[in-house]
Amino acid sequence: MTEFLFGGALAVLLTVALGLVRILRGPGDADRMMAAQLLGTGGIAVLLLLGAAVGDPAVVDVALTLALLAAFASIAFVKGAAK
Amino acid sequence: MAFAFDLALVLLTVAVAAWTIALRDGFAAVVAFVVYGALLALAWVRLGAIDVALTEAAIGAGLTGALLIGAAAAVRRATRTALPEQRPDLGTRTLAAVLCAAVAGSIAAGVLLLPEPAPSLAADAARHLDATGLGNPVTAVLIAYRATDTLLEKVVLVLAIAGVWSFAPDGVWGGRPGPAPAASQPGALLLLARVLPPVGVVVGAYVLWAGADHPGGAFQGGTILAAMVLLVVMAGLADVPRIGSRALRAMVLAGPMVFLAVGFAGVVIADAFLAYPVPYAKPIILAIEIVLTLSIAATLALLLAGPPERDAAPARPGQ
Amino acid sequence: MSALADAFTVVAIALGVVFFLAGSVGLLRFPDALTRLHALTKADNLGLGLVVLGLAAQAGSVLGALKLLAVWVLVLVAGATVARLIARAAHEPERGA
Amino acid sequence: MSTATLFGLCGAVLIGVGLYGLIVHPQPLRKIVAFNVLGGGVFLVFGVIARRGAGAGFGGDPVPQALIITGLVVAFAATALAAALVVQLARRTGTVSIAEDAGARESPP
Repeated sequence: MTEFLFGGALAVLLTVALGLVRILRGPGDADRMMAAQLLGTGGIAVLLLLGAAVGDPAVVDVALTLALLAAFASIAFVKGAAK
Repeated sequence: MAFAFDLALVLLTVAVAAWTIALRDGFAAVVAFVVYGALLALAWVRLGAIDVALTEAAIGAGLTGALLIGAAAAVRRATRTALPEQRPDLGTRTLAAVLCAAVAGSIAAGVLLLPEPAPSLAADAARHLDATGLGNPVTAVLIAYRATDTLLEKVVLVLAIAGVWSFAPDGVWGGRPGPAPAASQPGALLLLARVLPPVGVVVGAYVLWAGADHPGGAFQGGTILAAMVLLVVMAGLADVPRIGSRALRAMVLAGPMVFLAVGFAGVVIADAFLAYPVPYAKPIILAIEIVLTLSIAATLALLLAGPPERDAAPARPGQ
Repeated sequence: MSALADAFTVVAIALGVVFFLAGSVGLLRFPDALTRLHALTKADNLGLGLVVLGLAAQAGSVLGALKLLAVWVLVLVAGATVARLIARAAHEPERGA
Repeated sequence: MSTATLFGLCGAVLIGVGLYGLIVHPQPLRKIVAFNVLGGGVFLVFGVIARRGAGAGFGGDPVPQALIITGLVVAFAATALAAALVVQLARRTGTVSIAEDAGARESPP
């Protein structure tokens, strides 16, 4: 099961990396924010999978923190881009 | 499979780092930097440093990202002329690349040649853990063994605040940071600013409390609280307090002051500066941490808010 | 019991990965900002949801499983709001940047 | 190659990339970003040293880990101060380059 969880984490990381090409291409600020949003959600999924793989429940707290702060950073982006 | 994951993570991190440098658009570079911070948080989990992963997720990705995007937006508004592309010529860039490759190469060599067995203070940290009453060795290092570092770090934060405030024009000294909140905000933002902070305050308090025995602590909890306060401010539900406010300044100073008070009390009650009497070590540490969390939250939020720009308090006679 | 839970986990996480892949491909291939946003929000909310469900079956305690679900709910609430704000930003004309 | 060594090499490369950006970018805001990229690399190398010092039942040496946490907070404080300076520079000169005399020509009276 540990191997499968690492494999799942790797698969999510690679798909998210694919989406990150939007940061390079843009064209608008909104597109770049979407890529960051995708990485936020993907990063949380990878964290949860890693936490289960290594058997450390504290990793869930990291995911919780990332969820809160990613939302905060996204809103700062929207406010910054809109001004 | 674990190694394949690590390799992919390392390659992706390096690629995103290169983007933050290579991208022409400054806004895109900042977005890439937030992604970089989130990837580093994953790397910290892989290195078994969950405490650091928490801090990186909160400060490295979230708060620094919001800070830089705010600065980029302010610069964009203030800049009258379009930025000319004025990178150094090819010769200079090649020279810089060679220099940086040499630096990276020597550090890589240093990593490969690290001594075996690795020196470690883990055994010492474990031996004295019981005396602190804590279960998390990282918190023990931060608040007990190396408490002077943490005290000085709080002083650095206060100095940074003083530095940022000193950029205020004379006319608005003591006023409120940032532009006045807009009258109407999008409904979705208002909703989130009402729903998220209660959850965030609970998570922040939980992270602080968990920090005694599990990964977590004052910095991570304080950062989460700061982000929630700023969210409320961004949605226009509350205004930033005047920086002239005594309550606000007391809150910023509370962290280092409590630390100093405990430190000097240690000289009298225990036997050294910042020494805790062993039977009361845990309650003292928890008390310091709670004050630190609130103080860090206020300081980080004010650092993000920037220098005062408006709304100075009217001068009162006799002052 | 354990084999059944394991099978559920494998299926749910594999499906979750498929949704993440769909979201990424949509983000890359769809023609404009709003359709890309549509692909992103549908896919990553479901992707994370399936991963969370799969992992919840492995969690040792009910509390652990509830915490995982809490992360998902948090992402759903924040994600929906941010998506709406991004959509507004995408609609406004480009400023002289 | 062990996990720790792999991330150590990653840290070394990140330091090189960040340093390059710090040198070649004329815009101060980009320099701040590059500085933070460099800092991430330094912390990562430090984290590898922590990881190698695992023992006594801990996943890593707690002393370097605590120093990294302190370092992250101090780096944020420095970044906030630097960003406030850049914003002031842009507001007072109307430009954000530190190239020679870039702002002097058009600075307001």
